[in-house]
Order: sequence, then structure tokens, then C-alpha cells
Amino acid sequence: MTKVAENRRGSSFLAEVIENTPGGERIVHCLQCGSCGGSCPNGADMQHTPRAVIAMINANKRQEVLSTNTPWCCVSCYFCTSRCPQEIPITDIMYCLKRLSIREGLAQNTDATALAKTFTDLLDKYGRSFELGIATRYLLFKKPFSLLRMGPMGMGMMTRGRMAMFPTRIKNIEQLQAIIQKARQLGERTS
Amino acid sequence: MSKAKPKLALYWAASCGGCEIAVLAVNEKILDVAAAFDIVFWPVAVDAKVRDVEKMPDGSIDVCLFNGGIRTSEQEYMAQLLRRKSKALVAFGSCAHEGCIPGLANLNNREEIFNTVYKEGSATQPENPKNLRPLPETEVAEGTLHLPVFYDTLKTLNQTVAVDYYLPGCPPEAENILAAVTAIIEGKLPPPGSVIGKNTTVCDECPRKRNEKKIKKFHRTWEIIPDEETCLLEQGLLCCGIATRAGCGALCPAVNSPCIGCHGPNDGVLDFGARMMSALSSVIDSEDPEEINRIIQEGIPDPVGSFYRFSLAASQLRRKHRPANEKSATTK
Amino acid sequence: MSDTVFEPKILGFLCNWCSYRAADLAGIARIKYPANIRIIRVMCSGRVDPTFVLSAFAQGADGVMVAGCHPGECHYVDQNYKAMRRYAMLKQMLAQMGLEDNRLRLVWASAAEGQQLAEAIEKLVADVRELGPLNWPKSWEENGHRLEAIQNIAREHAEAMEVPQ
Amino acid sequence: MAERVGIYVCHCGSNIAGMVDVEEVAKWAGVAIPDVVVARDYKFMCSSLGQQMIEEDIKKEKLTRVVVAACSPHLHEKTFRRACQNAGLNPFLCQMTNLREHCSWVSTDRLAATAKAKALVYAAAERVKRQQPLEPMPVKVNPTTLVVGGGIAGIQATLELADAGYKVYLVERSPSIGGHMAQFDKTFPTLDCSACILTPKMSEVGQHENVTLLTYSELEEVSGSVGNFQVKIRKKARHVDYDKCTGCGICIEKCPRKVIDHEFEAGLGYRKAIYTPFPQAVPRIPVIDTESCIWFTRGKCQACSKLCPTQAIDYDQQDETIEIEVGNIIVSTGWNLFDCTKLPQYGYGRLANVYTNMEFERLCNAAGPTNGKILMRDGKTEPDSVAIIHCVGSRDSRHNEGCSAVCCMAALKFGHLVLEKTKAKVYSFYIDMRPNQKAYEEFYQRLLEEGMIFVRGKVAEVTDAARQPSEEGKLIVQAEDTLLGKQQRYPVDMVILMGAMEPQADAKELGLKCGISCSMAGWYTERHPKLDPVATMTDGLFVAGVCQGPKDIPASVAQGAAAAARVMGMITKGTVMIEPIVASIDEEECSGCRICNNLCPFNAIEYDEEKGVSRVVTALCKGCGTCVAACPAGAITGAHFNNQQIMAEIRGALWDAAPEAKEEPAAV
Amino acid sequence: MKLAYYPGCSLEVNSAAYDVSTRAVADVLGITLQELDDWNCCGATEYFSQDELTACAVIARNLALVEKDLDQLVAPCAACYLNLAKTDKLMVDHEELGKQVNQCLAAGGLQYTPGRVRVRNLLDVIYTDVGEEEIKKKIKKPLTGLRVAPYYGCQVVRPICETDNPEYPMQMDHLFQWLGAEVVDYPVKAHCCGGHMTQISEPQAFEMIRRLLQSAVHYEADMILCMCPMCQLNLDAYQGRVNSHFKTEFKMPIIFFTQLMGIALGIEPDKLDFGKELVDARPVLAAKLGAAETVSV
Ligand SMILES: Cc1cc2nc3c(=O)[nH]c(=O)nc-3n(C[C@H](O)[C@H](O)[C@H](O)COP(=O)(O)OP(=O)(O)OC[C@H]3O[C@@H](n4cnc5c(N)ncnc54)[C@H](O)[C@@H]3O)c2cc1C
Ligand SMILES: Cc1cc2nc3c(=O)[nH]c(=O)nc-3n(C[C@H](O)[C@H](O)[C@H](O)COP(=O)(O)OP(=O)(O)OC[C@H]3O[C@@H](n4cnc5c(N)ncnc54)[C@H](O)[C@@H]3O)c2cc1C
Ligand code: SF4
Ligand code: SF4
Ligand code: SF4
Ligand code: SF4
Ligand code: SF4
Ligand code: SF4
Ligand code: SF4
Ligand code: SF4
Repeated sequence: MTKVAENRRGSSFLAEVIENTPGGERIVHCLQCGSCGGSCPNGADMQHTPRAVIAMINANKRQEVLSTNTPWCCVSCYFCTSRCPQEIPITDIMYCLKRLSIREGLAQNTDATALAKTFTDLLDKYGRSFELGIATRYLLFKKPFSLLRMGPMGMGMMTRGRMAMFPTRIKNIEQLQAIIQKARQLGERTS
Repeated sequence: MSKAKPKLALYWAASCGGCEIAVLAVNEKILDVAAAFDIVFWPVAVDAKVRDVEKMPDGSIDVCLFNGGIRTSEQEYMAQLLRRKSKALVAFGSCAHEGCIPGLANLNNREEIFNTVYKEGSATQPENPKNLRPLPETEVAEGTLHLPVFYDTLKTLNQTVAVDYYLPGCPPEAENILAAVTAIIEGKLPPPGSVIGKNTTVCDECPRKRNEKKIKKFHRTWEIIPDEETCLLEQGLLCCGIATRAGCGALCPAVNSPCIGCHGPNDGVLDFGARMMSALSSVIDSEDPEEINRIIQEGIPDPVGSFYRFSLAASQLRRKHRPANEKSATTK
Repeated sequence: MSDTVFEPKILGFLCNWCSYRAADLAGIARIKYPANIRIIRVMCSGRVDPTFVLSAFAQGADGVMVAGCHPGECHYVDQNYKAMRRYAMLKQMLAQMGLEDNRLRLVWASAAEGQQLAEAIEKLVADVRELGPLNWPKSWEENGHRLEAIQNIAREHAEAMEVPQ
Repeated sequence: MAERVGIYVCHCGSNIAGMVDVEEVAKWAGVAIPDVVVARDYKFMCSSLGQQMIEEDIKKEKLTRVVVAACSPHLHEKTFRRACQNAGLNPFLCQMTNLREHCSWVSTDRLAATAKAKALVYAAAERVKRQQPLEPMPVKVNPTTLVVGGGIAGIQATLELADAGYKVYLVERSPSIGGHMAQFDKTFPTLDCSACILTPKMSEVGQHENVTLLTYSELEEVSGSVGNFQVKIRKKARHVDYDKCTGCGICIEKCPRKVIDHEFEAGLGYRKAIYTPFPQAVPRIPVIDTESCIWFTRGKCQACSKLCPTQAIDYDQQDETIEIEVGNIIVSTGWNLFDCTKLPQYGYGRLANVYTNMEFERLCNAAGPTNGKILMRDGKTEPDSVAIIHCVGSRDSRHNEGCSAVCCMAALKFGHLVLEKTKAKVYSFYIDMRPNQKAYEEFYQRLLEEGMIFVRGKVAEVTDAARQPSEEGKLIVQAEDTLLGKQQRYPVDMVILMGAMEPQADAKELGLKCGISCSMAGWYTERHPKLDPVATMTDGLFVAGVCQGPKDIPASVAQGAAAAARVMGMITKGTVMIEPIVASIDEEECSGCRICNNLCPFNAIEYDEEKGVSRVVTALCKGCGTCVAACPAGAITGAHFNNQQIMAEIRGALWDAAPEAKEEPAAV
Repeated sequence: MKLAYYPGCSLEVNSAAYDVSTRAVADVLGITLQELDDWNCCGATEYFSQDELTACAVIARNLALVEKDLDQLVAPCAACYLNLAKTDKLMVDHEELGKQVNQCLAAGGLQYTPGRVRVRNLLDVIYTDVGEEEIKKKIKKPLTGLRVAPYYGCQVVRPICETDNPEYPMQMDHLFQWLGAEVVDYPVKAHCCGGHMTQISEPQAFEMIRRLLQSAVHYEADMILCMCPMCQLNLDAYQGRVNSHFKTEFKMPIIFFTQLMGIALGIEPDKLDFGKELVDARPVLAAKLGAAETVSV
């Protein structure tokens, strides 16, 4: 891994991705075969297919990669990963790119980042996810119209008792929060 | 041979005493020995003092049977003394030959041994609440008392002084002692430096049926009742007969018990344990590193004890490693 | 060699077909690695008798490398598996003898892996350097007053024997 | 008597001298190392002047041992051994140590490199003093050769040898020779008809007076060594008497039992329970497939036996093991097709119109199940569109990491055949197009002109899940066109999977029997990948064809011929000299513990039950030394690699580490 | 057989039917499910998108809560299963990460040895551990005549798949064959349901849902069986919106496989939480299994 970073001299983005993806060392073996791009259920809607993203990482196109919508289209179906003939953990690379692009403020799909943020904020607070909370916070502020359209479905869910009105909080929330706090702290130190 | 009877000395250093008994076990023939030799020094049986030996001219003892390894300064002194005084110095029995069981203490150092004996040992502990240790020098009203220094490492006889012959075994078998002694009487000794015995291994004398060897699992002796006919090693028992010098008549395998290697290695084999390890690992039936490790770890939890039971002190490594920073304990 | 940096002495037993050639290749490719290793050529890693390894330590080596063809690629079909098993056994025994794990290493290097072999050597040298000298032969020496003690004992013996009952 | 050692330290121009103080090493060696009588350094030791210097010293100084401290022994050991021999010194009393590859070239610190060089020289000197004079051993070569595997490579090797006048046994596992090539219709890039060029060769083998053909037979055991191998071969029961049968084929015609032919027809066609794999089979003698035969399974029928005009049918025939003696062996066992069901995303085995490449070869073969018409599984419809998928199981770290080397070309061949025989559109889905031999690129260009459609992208999946009405009833090939960077769906009628060439399933096992090792991927390892591609590490054993690695027919043929040429070289010479570097057992010391008995991969150690001792068969031993290291009694010694020699080398290499090490003497 | 049980947030509320039916089926099959005390949310895909270490730490808390005498943890939800299994694997494979996660856990007074707990998916537990023989013995009401489309989705079979084929899984197919149903072998059974795309880009999500529904309809399935709350939600709750978006008329009941299994095992339909699905499965069940007493509408 360090060898790649060393020998590539100037182009550090590849090294950065490798560093931040478990199993990322495999990236260098990409054949550009397109199995991933061909497999992706959202491939048609991506600005760049996963294969192209890997080519761009290779070409040190950091800015472009971190602002493309590709990772935000990824729904973690893992087809690419399981089909890649070079055992490259593509889905995990997508996660890595999401993290980097959030960190750099380059994330294009603000809906997805907002959803993610809402979700984890609630998790941090209650220790459980809370759909109504997500719906109201995320949709109300981000997509009021879609909330309107969601109406009948939400009603359906609610009447069947499939949507809770109040969040549940785990008993030992302090413990979870201590763990999260420590993780944040360690994360800061290492990155 | 001259008219005067040849002079014989026997001495006992770091050993269990079994070898002395073995000499007596030669039975009535011991009388022939007594008749043939002039026993000039044998602390357990004959009343002669060290002082008497010191006064003998150098080289005046014809044969000295020396058993036991060298653990203390006194033993070292005696080894040097008897070396000077003797024409032929024989390392008698496994302890003098290879260190034997006392040599296994080389897995520890002096400090640890003293701790075990004087601090944790049940024999001494209630009587030794102050945790006293034997010191080489003790001041008493009458003056200074000296005790032998207890060494950190047990050495074999030939690591201390030059040795002419080796008589292996723990203890040597009566017939072999007699044969050796007879050879001395008759002046038919092998070239100096030899081990008296056969130059092949116990398997040669073992009547068990053997096949090509492939071992999937090693067993400790209590785990299985081995078949009486076939080679014990093939049944997974750590039989050292493959590497142990023949001469005992395969005593142990004959009673369904694996050879533990008391006769030491053959000529040309420098390190008994290394050869045992090499031979056994060669025939482990697996090519998977994890499985191999498992077979070894489960079957041979104590490789040093299994392969160097008699020869640790004589092995190439001789003792357990003392990390650089650990100072050897001084008894001062 | 200066006193400040400990320069370990490493002995390498390399098989004739793969590892020795990997070392040749490292040379041809001018790959650099520390000069601490001294290489002994054996026909096969299966020739390496544990006696050799112990002997190296006993004679002052601080580290030992055994290298052979990759499993499945042995010039002698499968003798490197025997080396693998001996190594496993030897490791176990050395641990019991208090020898640090990092002093002995088994490496697979094909004739094409000059770079890998060089890296393995570099790593072993670094690891052993960290451990410090082994100094095995010194382990046998008594730190202290051996000769003097013998003389005291001799004197005491003499005195004790002379004193009449 | 003390040995008289000469030490020769080479500068190699500045290759060594640039990093190692060679003069210092030589001077030091002369003083510090016991028994050294001359120690010199010289610019180029391997030059004729350098060699001359050594030769003169041997004579003048009465040297009994020589150490050359220069480059790798793999380069110049022979040179210096020869020099010693010229001067009357046994060549095995010369030892090289490697100051160039192992010291100067890899070091950065002159002082450290010089110290290392001294240790290497010391070690070599200590070793050489204990070396013993040895003589190479001459072995007579049996002029008969065994060829294993009757594909095109094996056929070529057989004919080369037989035509040169030497006897050959050709052992083939299946009922006929021919291998994979017999299944093909056309061969790329020239598109000549496979049968037209292969069948004449096959019948030549069948009729050659120097060839003993053993089909339906397998290698059981190989013992012996170069020049004199003993081989056990099991002839499987054909249930047809080889001598009586005239190959008339009435039995086949009349046999009422039809079964799917999974071997030759790749599952697309049928054969009888008594059959020859194909009409031009060599030999034409049929075999009975006892698992399908009605007589064998249900005890009825016997039609073949009743109708055979020569009473050749023999239901009681048993497997027979024969033993033959040969001097050399050529292994040419070819390859096996990747199991395409391992990639379920391509639907093979589930979606009817997904074919493997070998199925397709049969499908377009004029003698195949559809008489060469390219039809879909229903046996009626011609496809409107065909997709060919490359690299199925090749270039895939989960299956075969390597490239199969021929499937790009075979795909082009298929494309051509489809375009020629049907009106279908043809797509090729490739990762990289690799037509890299003579006239191959031209063939690719030709297919571009013929209108084959190339999509650069490995197919993600083949499915029958239609998304649009236009996709209904089709196989949809989904892939990224990587040149466009767009995901696309291609509805087609037929899909051909270019399955990888894999080593035979029993390649490793056969290799073990003969003493050939396999690479990680499972192909047989040649002696040298560049300079000795058909020899193996075992003398007298050669490989040819795909069993050594994926390749096309011309390369397989070239290797078959090359292997035959190597064998002829051995036969013409009549004797081979084998290095005396072998193990031996002292019977006095051996206790018969049998530890060593199954350690030798070349079966060189045998056990004498009567005497209860083991013995090394010198001719079989390759000198690896594993048994030497294992014998717990120390009864085995290795000539030129005995314990004393290696222990002395260790001592020498650590001369400055041992506690009793002396101070370096001041430079003279 | 006793396993630790991690229901996960979805099973708590929006997919209670899965939880209820799982517990009921487990009971009949003799599997004891011991719910983790005070488990927390697995973070779905969202935490990994933001912060890998925190994601692992949050998940590892659950692994650490598995009681010492249990070494297997079953999570019916596919996302929870994958997150738990993946975190364990990451900790095993990447020592450094494992250490850091444990540092985090230590802040909460917890500790987890990587590899200690084997994370299982519910289908595999039923398929492998209980097995054909036991299951067949317990059938009370064979599902004869019912055409079911097993739907595996993604995250149980990929990328950590030791028990089934990641491209063309078969366990659920076999399971329902044992139970007497006609199993539809349709090509998209392990394709993606759209996941959280419903929240981000509806057109994309709807298209993915449509493909699945269409294939099931094409193969004349009576219903789709799910093993993941997200899949069930997407296919069921969004079915109406998909219909209006594409002008289609899907009316495909989507239920959890455990619910239908419960019927076969003779559990009262009421105890299996039927009726919570937006496209009601009960009329189909009643019609196909032919008995009103089997399923009350
Ligand atoms: C789809 C496809 C199309 C191809 N088309 C072409 C082409 O058009 N032109 C071209 O140049 N190349 C082509 N090739 C390559 C060609 O197939 C190989 O180069 C050729 O088959 C190699 O011949 P061989 O003799 O090495 O092996 P094989 O043809 O595989 O023959 C090996 C023989 O050994 C026998 N055997 C195996 N094991 C044993 C055993 N243990 N004992 C006894 N006998 C044994 C087998 O039964 C077989 O008869 C194609 C390959 C593929 C996959
Ligand atoms: C840049 C490059 C790098 C390569 N690297 C590799 C590699 O790493 N590995 C590899 O396997 N292959 C490599 N190759 C391929 C390799 O060079 C060839 O396979 C190899 O040189 C072929 O050898 P040859 O004997 O057929 O021909 P040549 O090497 O060309 O030898 C032909 C000889 O014939 C002589 N000659 C020519 N005409 C006459 C005449 N009329 N009369 C008398 N003598 C004549 C020439 O002077 C010459 O000495 C490389 C090729 C290139 C271009
Ligand atoms: S599938 Fe793998 S090898 Fe192929 S393009 Fe994608 S990442 Fe690269
Ligand atoms: S895991 Fe993500 S990138 Fe990969 S195929 Fe699925 S959606 Fe596409
Ligand atoms: S039992 Fe022991 S002594 Fe007897 S043959 Fe076996 S290994 Fe040798
Ligand atoms: S069998 Fe072995 S241990 Fe027993 S007496 Fe003989 S040599 Fe000693
Ligand atoms: S002998 Fe070797 S090192 Fe010396 S000049 Fe020749 S090639 Fe160079
Ligand atoms: S030859 Fe072509 S199709 Fe075959 S593996 Fe190589 S690249 Fe793929
Ligand atoms: S290992 Fe040694 S003693 Fe045992 S049978 Fe072989 S040669 Fe004889
Ligand atoms: S040295 Fe190697 S090849 Fe020779 S007999 Fe021993 S094990 Fe076999």
C-alpha cells in the first residue's frame, strides 16, 4: 500500500482511498472490465459508473470524484463487489467516497447527506431509529412536497400501527453516547 | 599389563545416585571388579579423602568412572582434579554424558531454582520463614565458612574437562557396565572420545513391526493403550527410539512404553532434540499450516521436555535464553 | 561497526531453486537490503536440519532465516512442506527456550520475488535489531566469581581435611 | 593432512570492487583463514586469464581446494569447475561464493559489505575443506519413449519420435486420441478444417510401426529415473477384443441404448452404449460404457455380441495393468473446460440458450449434432442475435487469475462462423482484445470488416427478466459499455460463454506420480520459463501443449516437436551423466525406523524388509537432502551436502560472532 | 438450540409482523431466541456513509452485549445482519480497527473479542440448523396450490455469504418446497429493492420496485416472500405509488417468509400479524389455501 503511494509520487488520491477503505489495496488490480458498472441497479442514473469512478481515482481526479453523484446512488446491493473479478470491495469504496465527500463538503446529493445526518443524529440521541422523526425532520425541511405525496402511504402505515408516534430510547443511552464520543475523538485523531 | 592392579576411582557429582546403584547392580560380578581393580577413591563405598587424591601423582589413576553433571564449584573442582589424576576419565551415565534430568533445570536459572527450593518449596518453607539462601561465604564466630557456589547453568562433564569415554544410559545397564569394565581390564578400549555402545538406534533392537510413517495426531502415553505389536511411534506415541543409541535392548518399548531417549544420540548426531524434531515433523501428515500447528500444539505441549529430557545441557542451546537485560543472579 | 547501533548477524538458509535465485534477482535488480544477512545455499528448504538453525544461534547468530519455494512450487515437489512442519515444531521449542519469536523466520520466495525477499530480509533485520543481541554463548558463562570460588572451596577442603578429628 | 586452499576474489570490473574492498578481503583471507595458501584478487576472474591464474596456482601451489568469490554459482560454477578440472583438480573441490548478487549489488555501505564478504569467503573456505571429490554417474538411456496424453501436442511428439525411428508408447485416457482439437470445426486464424488437418495425423499414429497406442488407459505408477523409467499402465476394460475387432461398427449401429454424449459432443448430442467417440476415432475399436449398457445394468440385450461378425465383444474383460520400460517421458495431458455454472449470473445450465464455447464448437461442426447448422436449443430456430462473452472464469482472481490466451481468437472464430452461416448479429463482449500471434490481429481486423459488433465491457449478467416489451422472450445481456461509460442492455437469442482453460482436474496427482510440480494456477512447471520451456526439473520428463500453460495449436505442436527433439538428443547420446549429488544410507547405522521411507517425492528410498534397513536408489535421488535432515539416526549422508560441510559453512559465516572469535589481524 | 436475538429497529415498529412471526415460528421449531438486553440501532447504511469507526463502534456495542454463554446471534433484518456480520469481520480482518473499536467500547465499559459471536441470518438458521427433516415433521397445513416468489434481496446473500449462492440463492426456494408450496423460479430474486433510494430519488427507486413486481407477476406468483423489512416496506408500502407512477395495476401481497411459514406450521394467523401489510395477503391466502378457517380476513 505504501508502495503504491510512494511510487505514484504526486497522485495521492488513490492512496487516500486505499487508506480509508478496508481491503482497499485491491483497487490497483482493477481491469476496467465494467462488471461493476454493468451490475449496478442504479448504474443508469449515475454520472459515472463505479468503473469510471475507479478510473478517475486512478487518474487522481479527487475533486470530480468527490462531487459526483455515484456514491450517493449506491444502495449497497453489493452486486458489484460480489461480481468483481478482482475482488475489489467496490461498495466499501462507495462508503469511503461518501465519507470523504461529506468531510470535504463536496457531497452533491444533499438529500442523501441530510437523510444520513438525520438518521444518525436520532440514533445518537435515542439509540434507536425513529421513522416519524426522520420523516418529519428530513422530509419536512428538505422535501415538503414529497411529504404531501407520501401522505396516503404514511397514513396506511400509521393506521396499521406500523409507524410509532414517539421514539424509544434505550436504557443505557449514556453508555452508547460515551462509545460514540470516544469513536469521534479517535476518528479525529487518526484522520 | 603390569603386575600392579589397575587403579579405579568413582565419583558422584550432580546426579540422582542411580548410577552408583547401577554399579552395585552388577551383582556378584562386582567382586570380580573389586578383585581386578584397586579402588582408590569412591566416596560412597570406600574411605578415601579428597586430600588423598590431591596427593596422588597426576595420571596415577587408571580409570575414573565419573557420574553426574557439573552444577557447583565443588563439582567442577573435583572434575578437574580427577581429570588430572586419571589416565582415562569416563563420563558414566546420562548425567555426566548429557546432563540428564538435572540438566532440565537449565530451563530455569539459579534464582528461580532457589526460589522454588527455599521459598516456595514445601520441604523447606515452614522451616525457612526468613527465606534464607545458602551463601558461598558465611561468617560465624569461628571464622568464614565456605559453601560451593551453585552455578546458573548445569554443564556436562565434557563441557568442563576433557573426557575419554562415555558410558550412556540412565543409568547404564549392568551388562554394559560390565562389558566396558571388562574391556578396560583387557585393554580393548575403543578410540578415545567414543561412546561405548552400538552405533545404531533403539529401533534396531526393537522387535515391533514398522511401516512407512504418517502421523496425524500425537498422543501422551496415558491417552491410549498401544498395540503390542506395532511401532509405538506409528501409533502416535513420542517414541525416541528412532534417535536413541541402541544398547539397552529396547527395554522400554519391550514393556509397551515409548523410549524416552536415555542413551543419547548416535555418532554424528550433534543435537538429539533437533533430530527428533526434524524426524517427527517430517512425518506429520498435513500440509496445512494451521493444522500442523494444531497437531504439534495439542500433541507435544512440552517439546523441550519431550525431546531434550536427557540432553538439554548437552544440546547446542544448552539452556533457556536469558534476555539481555536480565542480570544473572549472584548469590553474594 | 560502531557501538551505538547494534548490527545483528543474520544467517540465511536459502534453497537453490527459488530463494537463492530470488536473492540473485535482488542483486541483478540492484535492490538494496542490509548487509547483515549471510547466505548459505542449500539444495532445498527441506535440507535444513533444525540442528543448523540451533547451531547458528549457538554460534552467535542473532537471527536466522529459512527460505524456500512457495508451497506447491517446490523444485522437489513437496519438500518445502517438510520445512514448514519443522519450522512449526522448532518455533514451539524455541519459545519454550525463551527465544523471541522474531529471531527465526520462514519465508517463501519464488525465483521471481527478489523484491519480496529483500523486503523480508529488511524486515527480519529490523525486527532483530529491535530485540537486541542474542549473545547466546554468553548465556553459558557464570557472571561472577567462579574461579575465585573454586579456589576458596579448594582451600576449605584442604583445611577441613587436615583438621584432625 | 591439512588441505591447501586457494582463494580467488573477483572485482568483476567495478561490479564487486565498487562496493567491496576486494583487495582487503583477499589479503585478510590469506592471513585469517586457516589452511589458505594463496589468496588473490583479480579484475575478471571468469576471463581466460583469470581461469589460467587459478589453473597455474593449482599446479604450482599444489592446491587441494579452491574458493572463487565472485558472482552467482548459477552463472559461473561450471566455468570454474572446468578450470579446476583442467588443472587436474576434481571439480567438486571448487566452491563459489556470491559476492556480486548477494553482496555488492545489494549493499550501500562499503564497510558493512566488506565485512559481509569476509564472512562469505570464510564460510566457503570452511566448507570447501570438507568437500570430497566426486564423479558424475553415467546412465544408459533406454531409447523407447512414453507419451502421456494424445491431444495434438502428444500426437506431434509421438510422430516426430516414431518417424525418427524410435519406439513410442502413447497413452491416452479416453477411447480415442485427438484431444480437444478433434472436437473443433475450424481452426483460427486460417480457418482450416480441424478434421482435415488432424485426422491424417491421427491415422498415422494408429498405423505407425513404431507406435504402441494405448487408448482408454491411464498411468498408474512411475518409478526409476532418467534413462530407465519403469511405468505401470492400467488398460481399462473396453469389453471389446482389440485384436478381433475390425472396426466395422455394426455393434454401434445395432446397440439399442442411446445416451447423451457429455464428452465429445459436450452434451449436445447422443452416442450409443457401445461407441467410438467420433467416426474418425483412432483406434476405431469401440468401448462399452458399462454404466449405460443394458446388459451390464439389467442383464439383457447382448445385441452387440450377437451381431459382431468377429465375436470381438467380451463382457468379462477386466482392467489390465501392464508394465513398460522407457527412457524418457513426455506429458501432454492438455486442459479442461471451466465449469460455467460457477458463475450463475450468466445463467448457464438455467437459461437454455446459453452455451459454453465447447458446446458451440460442436454446434457449428459439420459432423456435430446439428450437422453444422447454428440452431438454438429447440433444434429448429436460427438465432437473430448472438452474444459472445469473453473471459468467463479467466482473468478472475476468484477462479483462474490468468488469461486463457486463446479464447479471444476463438471468439473471433465463432463470430466469423455465425456471420457466415446465419443472418444473426454478433456481439463480442471483451475486456481486452488479445489477438497476439502471427496473423491474429489481421483476423480481428477481418471480423471488424465482417461486421461483428465489439463492446468493451465484461458482461454483468445474462437474464430473462424483461424490462421492456422488446426484451420479452430474449436473453438480455447487461453490461457496461466501458468506452461509453454507460450501462446497456442487449436482447439476444443466444449467448456463448468463452469458458476458461483450466488444468486437468488430476494434473497435480499425475504430476506427483511423475515428479513434476505445478504452478499456483495448476499448470506444470517447466525447468526454465524462457530457456527450457519443455523440460522439467526431473531429468527425462518433458511437458508439451496446454498442460504447461494455455496456448494455441501451433504453439502446442511446436512444444510437442521440441520435447521430441530433446528426447532424441538424449537417445542419440546414449548415456546421460547425472550429478553425483545424492544421498546414501549407512546400513550399519540405519535402524530401520522407516522415518525416511515416505519422505522422498521421487520414491528413491526403499526398505529392505529382510535386513530391516532402508536404502537410497541412487539413480532416483535428486539430492534435495530432506531425508538427510530427517534421519534421526544420522544414518543418511548427502554427497556434497553433508552435515560436516554445512556445519562448517555455518561456523565460517559466523566467524566474527562466535565467542572465541579472534580479533581481526591487522592488515598486512 | 438457543441463540441471541437482535430484532432491530424495524422489527420493533414498522415490521412488527416479522418479529411476531419469527418468534412464533422459532417457538414451534424449538429455537430459543434470547433478545439482547438494551440493544441499539445498527445504523443501517447511514452510519457507514459518515463515519466508519463510529459505525463499527455503535454496532459492536450489540456484539459486546451478547451474553457470555451464547456464541451465535441471529438478526432477521438483512441490514442489521450484514452490519453485525460485517463489523465482526472487519474487526477480525483489520486488527488496528478492531483495537480502536475496543477502545471505544471501553469508554462504555464494554469489550468484544473479534470473532467471538457468529452472526447468523434467520433463514439459514431455519434451513441448516433445523433442517428439512425436522421441518417436514412439523408441517400442519401444507401450502399446496400457493405460488410463492421467494425474494432474498441483497444484503443477506452478499457480500458475506457462506451459506448460499450470492447470485442465485436457493435456501428459501427449498424451504417452501418442503412446505408444499409451488416455488416460482424467477430471475430477480436476489436483485435490489431500491433500498433507501425511496427516500432520495423516487423515480429510481420506483423503477427498481417495478422490475421486481413485474417479474413476479410474469411468473404468476401469488405473493412475494421477504426476509428483510426494508424490502417488504419498499415493495408493499410503495406499491400504490409505483402503480400511479407507471400506470400499472400491481396488487401483489408482500409478506415475511416467517408469516407464511407460520401458517404451514399451523400457527393461528392472528398470531402472525397478518393484515399489517398494505396490500392485504389474506384474500389470496384464503382463496388459494382454500379455507376460511385458515386465514380470517
Ligand atoms: C473454444 C476453443 C477453441 C479453440 N480453437 C482453436 C483454434 O481454432 N486454433 C488453435 O490454434 N487453437 C484453438 N484452441 C486451443 C486448442 O484447444 C489447444 O491449443 C489444444 O487443444 C492443445 O492441445 P493439447 O494436446 O495440449 O491438449 P488437449 O487437446 O487437451 O489433449 C490432451 C489429451 O490428453 C488426454 N489426457 C488428459 N489427461 C490424461 C491422463 N491423465 N492420461 C492419459 N491421457 C490424458 C486427454 O484425453 C486429451 O486427449 C481453442 C481452444 C478453445 C477453448
Ligand atoms: C523491447 C523488447 C523487449 C523484449 N523483452 C522480452 C522479455 O523480457 N522476455 C521475452 O521472453 N521476450 C522479450 N522480447 C522478445 C524477444 O526479443 C524475442 O523473442 C527474441 O529476441 C527472439 O529471438 P530470435 O533468436 O528469434 O531472434 P533475434 O534475437 O533477433 O536473433 C536473430 C539473430 O540472427 C542474426 N541474423 C539476422 N539475419 C542474419 C543473416 N542473414 N545471416 C546471419 N545472421 C543473421 C541477427 O544478427 C541476430 O543475432 C522483447 C522484445 C522487445 C522488442
Ligand atoms: S468489476 Fe472490478 S475489475 Fe471490473 S471495473 Fe469494476 S472494480 Fe474494476
Ligand atoms: S453496491 Fe452500490 S455501486 Fe455496487 S452495484 Fe450495488 S448500488 Fe451499485
Ligand atoms: S516403537 Fe519406538 S523403538 Fe520401536 S520401532 Fe517404533 S520408534 Fe522404534
Ligand atoms: S528404551 Fe530408551 S529410555 Fe528406555 S532404556 Fe532404552 S534408551 Fe533408555
Ligand atoms: S566471475 Fe562473475 S563476478 Fe567475476 S568477472 Fe566474471 S561475471 Fe563478474
Ligand atoms: S484470451 Fe481473451 S477472452 Fe480469453 S481470457 Fe484472455 S482476454 Fe479473456
Ligand atoms: S530414517 Fe535413518 S535410521 Fe530410519 S530407516 Fe531411514 S535411514 Fe534408517
Ligand atoms: S535426498 Fe531427497 S531426493 Fe534424495 S533420497 Fe533423500 S529425499 Fe529423496
